[in-house]
Amino acid sequence: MRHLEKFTYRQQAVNMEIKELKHTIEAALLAFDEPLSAKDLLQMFADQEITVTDINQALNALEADYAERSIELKRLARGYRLQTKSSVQHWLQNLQQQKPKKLSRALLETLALIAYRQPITRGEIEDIRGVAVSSKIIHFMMDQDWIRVLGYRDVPGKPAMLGTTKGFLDHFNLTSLQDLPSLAEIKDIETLEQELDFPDQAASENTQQELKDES
Amino acid sequence: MRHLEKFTYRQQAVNMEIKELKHTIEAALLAFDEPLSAKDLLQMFADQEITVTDINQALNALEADYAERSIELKRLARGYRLQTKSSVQHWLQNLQQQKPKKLSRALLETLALIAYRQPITRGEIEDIRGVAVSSKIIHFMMDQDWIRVLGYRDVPGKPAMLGTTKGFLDHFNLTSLQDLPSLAEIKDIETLEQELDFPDQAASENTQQELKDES
Amino acid sequence: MPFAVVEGKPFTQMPTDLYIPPDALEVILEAFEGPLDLLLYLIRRQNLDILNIPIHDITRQYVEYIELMHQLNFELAAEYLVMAAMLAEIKSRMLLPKPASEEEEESDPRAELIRRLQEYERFKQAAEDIDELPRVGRDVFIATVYHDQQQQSDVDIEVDIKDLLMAFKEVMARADLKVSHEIEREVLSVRDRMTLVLDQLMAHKTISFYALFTREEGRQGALVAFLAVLELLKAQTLELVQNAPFGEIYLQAAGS
Repeated sequence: MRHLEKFTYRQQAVNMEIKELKHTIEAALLAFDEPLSAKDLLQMFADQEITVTDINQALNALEADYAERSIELKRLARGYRLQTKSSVQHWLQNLQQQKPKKLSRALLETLALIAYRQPITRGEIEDIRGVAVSSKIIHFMMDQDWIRVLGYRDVPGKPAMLGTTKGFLDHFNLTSLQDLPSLAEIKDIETLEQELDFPDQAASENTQQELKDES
Repeated sequence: MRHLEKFTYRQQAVNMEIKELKHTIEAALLAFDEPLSAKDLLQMFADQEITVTDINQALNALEADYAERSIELKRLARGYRLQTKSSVQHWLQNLQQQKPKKLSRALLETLALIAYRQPITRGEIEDIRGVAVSSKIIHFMMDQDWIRVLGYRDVPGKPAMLGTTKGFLDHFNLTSLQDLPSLAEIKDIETLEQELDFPDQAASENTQQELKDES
Repeated sequence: MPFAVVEGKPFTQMPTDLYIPPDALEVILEAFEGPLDLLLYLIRRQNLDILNIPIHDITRQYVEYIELMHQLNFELAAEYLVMAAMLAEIKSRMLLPKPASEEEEESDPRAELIRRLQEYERFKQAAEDIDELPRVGRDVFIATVYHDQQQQSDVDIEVDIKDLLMAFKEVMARADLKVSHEIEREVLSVRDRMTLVLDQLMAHKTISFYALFTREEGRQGALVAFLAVLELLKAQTLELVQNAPFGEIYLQAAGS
């Protein structure tokens, strides 16, 4: 990054070389999940004398770079996006199958609260958990068809009330919500856990493994 | 992708060229959020005659490719990850919708204690910091998957023993806990006590003088 | 190095004038992570050797600070007062004459304080070091490309009911609600019913109150349905409307 370091962002009238521009644009496309428009890219270099022509030139160069690689530059209505080529789909699928997605603790707790306390608003979940609930988690669970909006509470902000779906019951092999164990029953699992009493990390992981195997 | 298309995954005994391997590994690393281990990568090519040596060779080649670009291959606790170089952070932050939250000193000190002193209980953290640790901080760090409960100490109240996770290492760009900056030396109190000795009479008189001045 | 910035003005010294605006004090208090931090600041500010603290001066400064806080009715964490007491005790022990010919030499009364200050200081430093580490989202970003999920065969999600239960157990334990929050089957069935009622409302906008009750469910079912409606009313999620006295009662979504 010799060229990049040569100037500070305060300096005007310094043109980045197309190569630097290309690498920086590539990094931006890789860093953000959403497609970036030419306008976004221009804004990134607001303090440089970079024109749309420069951006396009850099994008074309990038596209050429990717010709023999396994990712490609896609021009979408919303902007530019890098994506995997379909030719590697087979390999990625192999990997997908052996790496089942693990749900985060935040997601599990949120889902558990929705299951047991529905209808419940996001604010209520946050109150109980003591931390903000990310929209990403809510969207993921909606995409999985585990939760849905049951209605809106008539208080300022009209927060949505969330509840579980039939898809949730199916996923967890439940006939109805009443099949969910009561808190008292859950506490039994807790006692069981305490009896095992894990002295160190390795043992702790072991126990979790056992719990999984058991089910 | 000529070479890749030449064979199907059913064919055995076909070796991918290192270049193809490199591009496929790159696509895999970019397609998944989580770091991929050498084992993951090997399994991805389970139906090919690919060895760990090949994988390493491909990874080294990738690393070399990135030398002048704005991304880098990082080896972390859980495996390999591609990330942007910090040298382009200046440009990327122009596009960052939400500025990253600054971590509070209370959180950082608590995290430091957990990282360096694990397994550690909340009470022990409070003893060293001299103030109560807020639950919010603990919950936030659990939510971020930076810390976890390693087990419970077998004393009254069964306090949870906290430790860091692999997620912590990933987030802070560390390969292992040994990469943490080293702790400052603590001066030996035993020797210190000998050196100090009791304040001699003169000093003591001094103090009494000061006391008089004060009143 | 300023230890606080108040209204744009950096403070490099503890204010010495009598009147300090209360919000300035708040800034000062917030600048410290507890009594050890404050003490460390007082020591470092004067370039004093941590191993040889002039306990008299430090105690005086510390107590002055605490009193100032107190005068302004600033709610001070108890830890600050505990430290003040500890300092006073060390000071008084140091004033006592050295025991003449005791068999065992008493250790420096400051030793424990020095040990704690040193211990705290190294983690304070470690915290700053951790803050310097390149962090995802702040200094570096994970490089990802779009990967078509549609083409993937069914994504396996590793979660079973036990994970969910443990998560619920933990979150409830954490909520620290003193009130017993046993989830009884009955309660859950009310919640189940609440969901059902909301479902019907989504589909039909208004539903007859009486339509909620069916003969097959019996008394138990009626009670559950009734409790569900009460809960929903309480949560301000639905309204009861009646078009004429003694007329039929309808349920509708709140605010509709």
